[in-house]
Amino acid sequence: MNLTVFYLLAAAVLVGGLGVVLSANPVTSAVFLLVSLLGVAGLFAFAGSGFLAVTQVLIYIGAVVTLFTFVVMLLCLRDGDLTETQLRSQKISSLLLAALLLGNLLAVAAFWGGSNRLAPSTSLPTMESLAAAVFGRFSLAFELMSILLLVAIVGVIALAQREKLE
Amino acid sequence: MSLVNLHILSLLIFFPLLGALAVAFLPSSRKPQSSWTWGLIVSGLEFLFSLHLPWHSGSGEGLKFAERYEWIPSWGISFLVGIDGFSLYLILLTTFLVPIIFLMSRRSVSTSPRAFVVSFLILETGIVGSLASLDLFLFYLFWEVMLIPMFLIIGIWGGENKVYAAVKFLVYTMLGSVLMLVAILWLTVRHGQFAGNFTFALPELCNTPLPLTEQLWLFAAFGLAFAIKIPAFPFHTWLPDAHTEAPTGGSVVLASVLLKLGGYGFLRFALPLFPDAAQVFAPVLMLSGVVGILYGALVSRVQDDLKRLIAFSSVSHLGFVVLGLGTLTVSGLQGAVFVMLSHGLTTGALFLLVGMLHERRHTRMIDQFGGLQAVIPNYSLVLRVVTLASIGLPGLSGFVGEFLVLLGASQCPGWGRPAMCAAAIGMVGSAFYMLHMFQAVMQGPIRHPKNRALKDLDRVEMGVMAPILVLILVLGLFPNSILARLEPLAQRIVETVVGDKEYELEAVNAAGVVVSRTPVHTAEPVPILR
Amino acid sequence: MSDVQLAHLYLALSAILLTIGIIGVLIRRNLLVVLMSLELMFNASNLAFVGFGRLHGGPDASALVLFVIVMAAIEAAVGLAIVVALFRASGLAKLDEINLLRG
Amino acid sequence: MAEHPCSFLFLIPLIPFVVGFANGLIGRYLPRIVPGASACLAMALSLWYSTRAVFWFYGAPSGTVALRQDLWTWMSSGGLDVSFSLMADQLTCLMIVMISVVGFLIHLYSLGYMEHEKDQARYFSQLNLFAGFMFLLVMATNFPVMFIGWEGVGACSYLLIGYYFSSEDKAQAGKKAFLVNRVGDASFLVGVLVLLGGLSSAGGPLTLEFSKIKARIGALAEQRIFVDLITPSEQKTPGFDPEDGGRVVNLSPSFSTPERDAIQSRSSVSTTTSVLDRSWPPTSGQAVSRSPSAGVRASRGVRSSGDSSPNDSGPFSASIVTVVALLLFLGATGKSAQIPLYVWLPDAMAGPTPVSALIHAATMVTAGVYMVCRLCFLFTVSDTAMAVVAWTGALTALLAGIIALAQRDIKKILAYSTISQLGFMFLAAGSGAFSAAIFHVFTHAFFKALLFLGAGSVIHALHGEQDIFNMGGLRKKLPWTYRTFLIGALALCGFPPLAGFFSKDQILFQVYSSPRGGAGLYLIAIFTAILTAFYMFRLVSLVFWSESRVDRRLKKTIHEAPPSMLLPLVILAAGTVIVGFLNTPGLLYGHEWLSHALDPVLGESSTQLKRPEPFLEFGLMIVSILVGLIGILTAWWIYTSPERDDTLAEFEGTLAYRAVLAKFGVDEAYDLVIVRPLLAVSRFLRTIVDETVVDGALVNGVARLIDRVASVFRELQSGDTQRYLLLLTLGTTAVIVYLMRSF
Amino acid sequence: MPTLLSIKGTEFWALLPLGTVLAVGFLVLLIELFVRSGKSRFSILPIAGNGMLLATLLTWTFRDHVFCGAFFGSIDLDRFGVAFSMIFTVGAYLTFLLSHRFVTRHRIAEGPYSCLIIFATAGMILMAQAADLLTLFLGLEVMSVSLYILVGLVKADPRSSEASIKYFLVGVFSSALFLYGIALTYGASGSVALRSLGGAMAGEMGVLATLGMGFLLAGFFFKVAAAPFHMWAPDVYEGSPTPVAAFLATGVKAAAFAGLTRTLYLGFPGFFASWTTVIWGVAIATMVIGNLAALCQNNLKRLLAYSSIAHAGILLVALISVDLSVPDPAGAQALLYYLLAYTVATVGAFAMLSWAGEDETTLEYIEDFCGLSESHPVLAFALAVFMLTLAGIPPTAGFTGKYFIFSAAVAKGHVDLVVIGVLASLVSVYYYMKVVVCMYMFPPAPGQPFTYTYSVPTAMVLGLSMAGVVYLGLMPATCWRMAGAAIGALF
Repeated sequence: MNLTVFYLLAAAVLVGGLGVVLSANPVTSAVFLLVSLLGVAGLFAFAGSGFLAVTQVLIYIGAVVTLFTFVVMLLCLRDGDLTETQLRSQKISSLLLAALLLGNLLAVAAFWGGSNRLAPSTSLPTMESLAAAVFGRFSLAFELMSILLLVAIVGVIALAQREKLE
Repeated sequence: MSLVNLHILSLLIFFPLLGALAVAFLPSSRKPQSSWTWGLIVSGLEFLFSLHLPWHSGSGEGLKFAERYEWIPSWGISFLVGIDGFSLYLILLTTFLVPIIFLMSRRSVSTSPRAFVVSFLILETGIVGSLASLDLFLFYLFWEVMLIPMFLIIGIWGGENKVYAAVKFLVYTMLGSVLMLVAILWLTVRHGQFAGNFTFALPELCNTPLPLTEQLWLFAAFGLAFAIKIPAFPFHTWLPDAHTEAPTGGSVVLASVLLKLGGYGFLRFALPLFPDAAQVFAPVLMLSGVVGILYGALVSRVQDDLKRLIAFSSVSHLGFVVLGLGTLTVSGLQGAVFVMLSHGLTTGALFLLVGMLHERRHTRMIDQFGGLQAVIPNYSLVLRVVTLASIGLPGLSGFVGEFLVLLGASQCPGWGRPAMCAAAIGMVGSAFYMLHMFQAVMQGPIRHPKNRALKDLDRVEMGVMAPILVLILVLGLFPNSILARLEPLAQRIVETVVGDKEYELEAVNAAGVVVSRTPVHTAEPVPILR
Repeated sequence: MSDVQLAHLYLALSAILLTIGIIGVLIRRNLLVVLMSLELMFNASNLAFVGFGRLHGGPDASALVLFVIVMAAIEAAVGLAIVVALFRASGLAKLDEINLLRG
Repeated sequence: MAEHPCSFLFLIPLIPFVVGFANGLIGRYLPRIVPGASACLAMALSLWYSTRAVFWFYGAPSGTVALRQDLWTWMSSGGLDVSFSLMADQLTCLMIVMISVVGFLIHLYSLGYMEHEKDQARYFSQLNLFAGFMFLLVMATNFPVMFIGWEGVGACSYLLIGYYFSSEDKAQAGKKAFLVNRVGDASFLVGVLVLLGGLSSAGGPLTLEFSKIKARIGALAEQRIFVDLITPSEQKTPGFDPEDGGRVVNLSPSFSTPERDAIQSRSSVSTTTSVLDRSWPPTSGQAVSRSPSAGVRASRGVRSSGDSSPNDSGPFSASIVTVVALLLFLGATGKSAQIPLYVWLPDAMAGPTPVSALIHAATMVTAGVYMVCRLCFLFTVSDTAMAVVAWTGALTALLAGIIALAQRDIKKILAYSTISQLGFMFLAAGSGAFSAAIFHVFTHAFFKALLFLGAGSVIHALHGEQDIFNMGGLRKKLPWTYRTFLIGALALCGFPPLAGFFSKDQILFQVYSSPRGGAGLYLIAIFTAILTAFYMFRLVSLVFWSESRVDRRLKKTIHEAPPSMLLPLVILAAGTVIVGFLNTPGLLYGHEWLSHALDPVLGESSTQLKRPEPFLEFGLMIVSILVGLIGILTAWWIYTSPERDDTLAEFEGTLAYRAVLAKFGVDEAYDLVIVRPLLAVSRFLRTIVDETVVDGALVNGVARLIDRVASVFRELQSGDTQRYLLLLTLGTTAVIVYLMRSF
Repeated sequence: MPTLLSIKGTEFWALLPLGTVLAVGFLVLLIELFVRSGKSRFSILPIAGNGMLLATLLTWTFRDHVFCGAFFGSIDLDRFGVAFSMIFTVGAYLTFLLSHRFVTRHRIAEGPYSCLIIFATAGMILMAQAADLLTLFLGLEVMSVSLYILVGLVKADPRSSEASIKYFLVGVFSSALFLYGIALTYGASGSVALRSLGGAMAGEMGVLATLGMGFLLAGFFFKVAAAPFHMWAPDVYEGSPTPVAAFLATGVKAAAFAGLTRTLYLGFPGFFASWTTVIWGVAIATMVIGNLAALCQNNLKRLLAYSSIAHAGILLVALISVDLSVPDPAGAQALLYYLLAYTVATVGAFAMLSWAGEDETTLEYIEDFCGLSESHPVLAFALAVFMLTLAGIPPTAGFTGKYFIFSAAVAKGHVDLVVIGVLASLVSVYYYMKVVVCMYMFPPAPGQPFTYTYSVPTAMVLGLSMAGVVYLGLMPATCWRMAGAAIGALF
C-alpha cells in the first residue's frame, strides 16, 4: 500500500516535471509545475514531515507559482511568444548528456550502501525538534536567511525602480 | 677602498636604475636635450665606476667583489652577486658602449628622448645585474628585466616593421626563459631534497647529484634559453628582424651585449651545473655552431639590407662561440669568450657605422650605395678596419678568438677535427660576405647622385669610433692579459665537465662573505618531491 | 518500507527530477520555463534531503529543506524581477534573442 | 746552438707599420710630397736595420743559429704559449735584405710613377703596411706570428689591387685575390692546428715554434692520423688502445700516458705508412729506390714505409706530417699562385704597376716558397708532400708558360711568367733543392721587379696603354727603359751571365740529378724554359724592336721616364747582373757561397746529390743556354718583321691559340663550378630555408597555429546562454563520470 | 538540546568581520531610506567605502580573537577567515573608490548599489568563514544574488541587463547543482559540518560522498570561472559596470577559492587523490583555454575577463600543490599570495578602465588606448605596469606570485602543470603586450581622443595598486609569512 502511494506521488512529480519541460505554452508549464510541486509536497508528507509539506504548499503554490503565472501574463501578451521555440541545435547533445548523468546518478542511487544503518528511534522529526534545530543548531543560518531576503528586496526594488532622476 | 670593493657591484647594478628614475622625474619643462645630457652623465659615471673592477680585481681566478644579502630567506633567495673573468669584460663592454650609444643616438633619435634614455639605463641595469648575479632567482629576475626595455626600444624607435620585430623578440626570448625558470625551480627543489636546504645560490647548487636523464632535461631547458639568446642556428630567426628594425643604439647593444649573455649563461650556469649532460650535448652544440658559421656566412652574402647582412654575420660569428663552448676544451672556452668580446666591438662598430650611413642617406639598401669611398674617405677607412677585424685578420681582435676556438676544436676528440675544418672554411665565408659588402657599398662607380653629397665623419663620430678602433687593435695584439684571467676558469669548467671533478665556486668565501653550507632553517618545512 | 529503502527511492526520484530540470534548462527557450525548470532542480535536492533525513533521523534534514524552500522562493523572485527588467529594457523574453555579448 | 738576443729586430717591421699608419690616418692632410717621402724614408730605415741585422748576425758568437727578440706573449691557452717574437737567421737575413732593397727601390719608383695620383697617402701607407707585414712574415719564429704577416700581406695586396676602387672590375680583382688567398690561409691554419694535434699526441709540451717543432720532428713523424668518425668513442677514451698499435692520434693535450710512451719507444721502428705514400705514382718510389741513403737523417721512420703495420685500422689513415705538409702547401699555392689557386694573380695586375712589381713579383708571392723552405725539415719527412710540391710546381710552370704565349697585355704576360717562375721555385723545393729555390727567389725578385718597373715606365710613357700589339719601336723612344728591360728579359730567359742564368740552371741541374726529381720533371722544366724565352722575346720584339703600332696621337707625347723612375731601373739592372755571382756553381770556379750560407737552415734537409759529375752538369748548362737561345731567336724571327703578320693572323684563328688566349677557361670554370653554385645555394638558403622554412613554417607557423585554435575558442563563445549551460553540464558530467569510474 | 541560550558571548567574536560589514550595510540602507530621500543628494559612496575600511581595520586589530566552531559549529573565525575577510573588505573598499565618478556617470542608483556591494562582501566573508556547507551555501547565495542585481544596474546599457540575466541563469543553475551536492554529502555523512564530513565518509557511503563532492566541485568551478564552466565570465564582465566587474574579478574569485579551499582541505581530505586529479585536468583546460581565447580580444574588459579565467587556472594549480599529510601548505600559501597580487593588479587595470571615457561613453577597446604614452604618459605607464604584472614579468608582483606557485607545484611533482602554465603565460605575454604596444608604439587613433574623468579616489587606487605591485614583487617576505600564518589555520 505504502509503495503504491509513493509511486503515485512520484508519477505526479515526474509527469509534472515532464509537462513543464515539454508543454509549448508557458502557462501550461506553470500548471504542470504546480502539479509537480504538489507531488513533492505529498512526498514530504509521505516521508513523515508534514510541516514541510505544508510549507511547500504555502510558499510554492501560494507564492512562487502565482508569481510565475502573473509574470507570464505580464510578459507573454504577444502570441508570438506563446508559440514555443525550442533549441533544436543542442537538443540531442543535451539529452545524451542528461542521459549519461542520469545513468550515473541512478547507478549510485541504486547501489550506494547505507543498508546497515538503522534509523534512530526518534526518526520522525516533530515540530519541536524542528523548531529547536532551526533556532538552535541552525540559528545563524536562520539569521542569514533574513539577510538574503533583505538583499533580495533591495535588489528587486533597485531593478524595479524606473530611471532615477539623479 | 675596501668599502668600495664591498659594494661596487650593487653600485654598478643600481646606479643606472637610479639615474633612470632621476631622468624620468626631471621637470618636463626642460627641453628634451637635457635628458641626453643626463643620460651621458649617468652612463659615463657608470663607466668610470666599472673601471674600478679591472684595477682591483687582482689576477687570481675565482669570484671578486662578492656581496650577499638575504632577500627572501624562507625561499633561500638572496641578493648574491660577484664577478670573475667571464663577466668582468662583458660588464666593461656594456658600460663602455652605453655612453657611446647615447652620443650617437642624440642626433638620430628625435621622438621622446627621455623615454629612450630611461629604457637604456634600465636595460643597462638588467645587463649588469644578470652578468653579476650568482643567485639563480636574481639572475632570472635581471634576465627578464632586460627584455622589456629592449622590447620598447625596438618597438618605439624602430623601423617600419618594428612592432612585429619587437613582439617576436620578446615572445621568442621569453619562450626560452620561462622553460629555464621551470628548470631552475626543479633544480632548487632537487637540491633541497639532497642538501636539505632550499637555496638558489649558485655556489651551493653546483654539484647537486642529479641522475643523467634529469640533467639532460635541465640542460636542455637552460640550453634552449641561452641558445635562443646567442642565437644558435635553428633559433636565430628573431635576430635579423630585431636588428633590422631596432634603432642604431638598440642594434648595437643587442649585438654587442645581449647576445653574449647566451654564451655567458652556458659558461656560468649550464656547463657547471649539469656537467654530464653538457658532455652529452657537446656534439650538438658543435654541430649547431658549425652550421651557424657556414649558414650565417652564406645567407649573409645574399642580403640586400646592410643591417640584415650584419645580423647574419653575427649569426656566423656567434657560431664560433657555440662551437667553442661545444668543444669543452680550455682553448675552446677561452676562444668563445674572446670571440664574444671582439664581436661585441666589431659588430657594435659596424652597426654604428651603418647607423651613420642611414642618418645621411635614410636607406640601408646595399644597392643604393656604391663608390662612397671617394666621397667619405675617413668613414671608409674606419669601415675598412672594422671589416678586416670582423673578417678575423690576425693582429686585430677578431682573429684571436677564432684561432682559439679552432684550436679547441682541433683538441676535441671525436667530431672536433671535422668541425675545425668546417669552421676554418667559415673563415673564408666571413671574407666572402664582408668584402662583398664593402665593395658594394664603398667601391665601384658612384651610381646614385645623392651619394655625391654625403658628409664625411664629423668630430663626434670620429671621437666615438676612435676608442673602438684602438680597442680592436689592442685586443688583437695584447689579448693575453684577458686570456690569462680566463684560463683558470675555463680550466675549472673543463675539469668539471670532462674530468668529473667537483665544481667549487669557492670565491664567495674568498670575498669574505660567509656562506653557510648548513641548511638554512626556513619557516616552512622543506618541500619534498613525491 | 524501511528508511533505507525509502532513501533509495527518494534519491532515485530526485535524480530523475534533477535531470528533467536540467533538460528543461538546456532546451527550452522561454525564460520563464527555464526558471521553472530551475525550480524543479531545487525540488530535486529537497527530495534527496528528505530521503536522507529519514535515513539519518533527526530534524536537520527538515531544517535544511525549510531553508532551501525559502531560498528557492527568493531566487524565483529575483529571477522574475530580472526577467521583467530585461523585458522592460529590451522587450525580450526568449534566450535565443539575447546575444549582444559574445565572442 | 743558441739564439742570440737582438734588441732592434722589432724596428724592421715596426718602422714601416708606424709610418704606414700615420700616412693612412693623417697623410691626406699633409703636403702631397710628405707621404711618399716618409714612406721611402721608412723603407730606407728598414733597409738600414736589415743590413745591420745581417752584420750583427755574422758578428754574433759562433754557434749562433739565429738572432732573436722576444717581444711579448701573444696568446697562452691550454698549455700552448704563443710568444710574439722575431728572429733572423741566414734565410731570414737574405729575405729581409731582399725585401728592403727591392721595396725601397720600388717606393722610390712609385714617387715618380704615382705623382699624378690624387691620394698618394693611401697608396704609400698601404705599401708601407705591406712591407711591414712582409718583414713580419719572414722574421716570425712561430706559426701564428707568421700567420699575421701571411694574412697581412694578403690584405694589403687586396687593398692595393683595389687602389683604383672606383672601377668595378679592379675592386673585383682585389676581392678575388683576397678570397683565393683566404682559401689558402684557411688550409694553412688547419694545417697548423693538425700539426699541433700531432705534437700533442706525440707527448711533450705544445708549441708552434719552428725551432722546437724541428727538434721534435722525429717524434712527430711517427704520428698517424685516423680519420675515423664511425667510432669516435675510441678516440674519446684517451690512453693506450691496443687495437691500433698504440698510436691512436688523440688530439687532446692531456694525452701522454707512460705506458703509451713506452709503447712508442718500443715501436720506434714505426709504421707510418700512408695510403697517400703508397698511392702516389712511382716517382717518389723511384726516388726511394734510386738512392736508399737519401734523406735518411731528415726522415727517420719514414724510410721504412715499405712494411705497413698489420694492425693498421681506420678506414683512412695517413702520416700526420703528410697531411700537415699538404695543407700548408695548399696555403702556399694560394699565396704564391700555384695550381689550383693561381687564378688571382693575373687579375691582380689591376693594381698600380709598382705594386705588381713589389707584391706580385718580388716579395709576397714568394712567401709560399719561403714557407716551404722554412719548413723544409717538415716537408722532407713526407715523400708524398715533396712529390706533390715538385709536380705542382712543374705543372704550374708549364701551364703558366703556355698561357703567357698568347697574352696581349704586357703586365699579364709578366704575371704569367711570374707564376711560371714560382713554379720553378716549387719544383726546386719539391725536389729537395731548397737553396736553389731560395736563390731563384732572390734573383727573380731583382729581374722580375726590373721587368715590371720597365713595363711600368712603358705604360707610363704610353699613358696607360698595355696592349703589346699597340706598341713597338720604343727602342729609340725609351732608351734606358729598353736597355734595362732587355737585361731583365735576358736574365729571365737564363742567359749567362745574368742572375737568372745561375739560379735557373742550378734548379734544372738539381731537378735532373736529385733522387726526388727525375727526368720527367726535368723535361717539363726545360720545355718551360723554351716557352719562357719565347714569350719574353715575343714581348720584347713587339714592344721595342718591331716598328711602331702606337697610334698617332700618342706618338708625340712618348717620353722617357723621370729619373726617380729610372734610377731604380738602373740599380735593379745592375743587381740583376751582379746577384747571380752570389752562387756561382763550382763548375764555373765559383763556390756556391749562398748555398753554403743557407746550409745551416736548409742544408740538413736538402736532398743530397750524388757526387757532382762535371760533364753532366756542364751538359745541362749548355742545354739550358741553347734552349734559351732557341726561344729568343724564334720569337725574334716571328715577331720583328711585319711580313709574317698574316701567317700569325691565320695561326691565331686556330683552336689551340684561342684556347690558350682564353687561358683554357679556368676562371670561367671556377666561376661555373664554385662561385655560381655557392651564390645559388646562398639564395636558396636565404629564401627557402631561412625565410620559408625556419622562420616561415616553424616560427611563424606555430604562431599562426595558435591563432587558429584561439579563434576556434572564440567561436565557441557564441553568446547563447544555453550553450554555456550545456558546456557547464558537460563539465559536471565529466567530473561525475570520472569520479564514479572507480566504483 | 542546543538552543540560542547556550551560545557563549565569546562566540560573537566569530561574527566580527561579518557583523561590522552588515552593520555598515544597514547603516547605508537607513541613510538611503531616511536621510538621503529628501533634497539632500550627497554621495553615499564615501560612507560605504570608509565603512569597509573600518571593517578591515577592526578585523586586523582583533585578528588574534580567533574562534572556531561558533554557533554550533556553523562558522569559524580563524587566521584564514581573517585574511580573506580583509581581502574582501579591501576589495570592496577599492571598488567603492573605483565607483566614485563611474556611478554618477552611468546614472546608477547609489543606494542599492552600495548596499548590494556591502552585502555581497558579507556573503564572501561567510564563504571564507563557513564551517558547514549550509553556511557556505548561504554565503554563496547572498553574494550571488547581490551580484546578479549589481551586474544589471546600468539601465541605459542593454548589455548590462543581458549580462545580468545570463549571470543569473548560469549562477542559479550551478547553485542548484551545488545544492544537490550538499544533499548527497549530507546523505553520506548525516551532517553538513565540514569537519565532520571527513570521518563519516569512509566505507560504503564513500560513493555518495564522492558524487556529492563532484557536484560541489562543479559549483565551485563555476564560481571561479574555470573551463569549461567559464563561459559566462567574459559576457558578464563586459556587460557589468566596470567597478562591479573589478569586484567580480577579484572578490568573487577570491571568495570562491576561499570556499573551495575550506571545503576540500577541511571537508574532503580523504579524497585528496581524486579531487587532485579532477582539478589537475580542469587547471590544464582553464590555463590553455583562458589564454588562447584571450588572444583575439579587442575589448579590454573582455580581455581581462579571459585573463581572470587564465589566472584561475594557475590558482587551481596552486590549490593542488599541497600535501595534507605532511603537512606542507606551500601551494595554498602561494595561492593566497597570488590572489593578493592578482587582486592588486586587476583592480589597477579596472581602475584605468573605469577612469577612461566621459560621462556616458566608455573606452574599453584596446584601440582606444593607442598613443596613450604621448598624451598621458603616467596613465600609460601605470597600465603597462599592470599588464606586465598580469603577464608575470619580473620584478612585478605577478612574477613573484607565479614563481611561488610554480615552485610549490614543482616540489609536488606537478612539472607537467608548470610547463603548461609557463607556456600559457608566454601566450598571455602576447596579448597583454598588445595593450602596451598600442599605448607605446602606435599613434593615437584619429578622431577619438583619449578622454578620462579624473577623480581623486581612482587616482588613489592607481597609486595603491602600483605600490602594491612593486612591493609584492620586490619585498615578498612579509606578506609571504602572513599568508603562511593564514593558511596554517587549515592544516
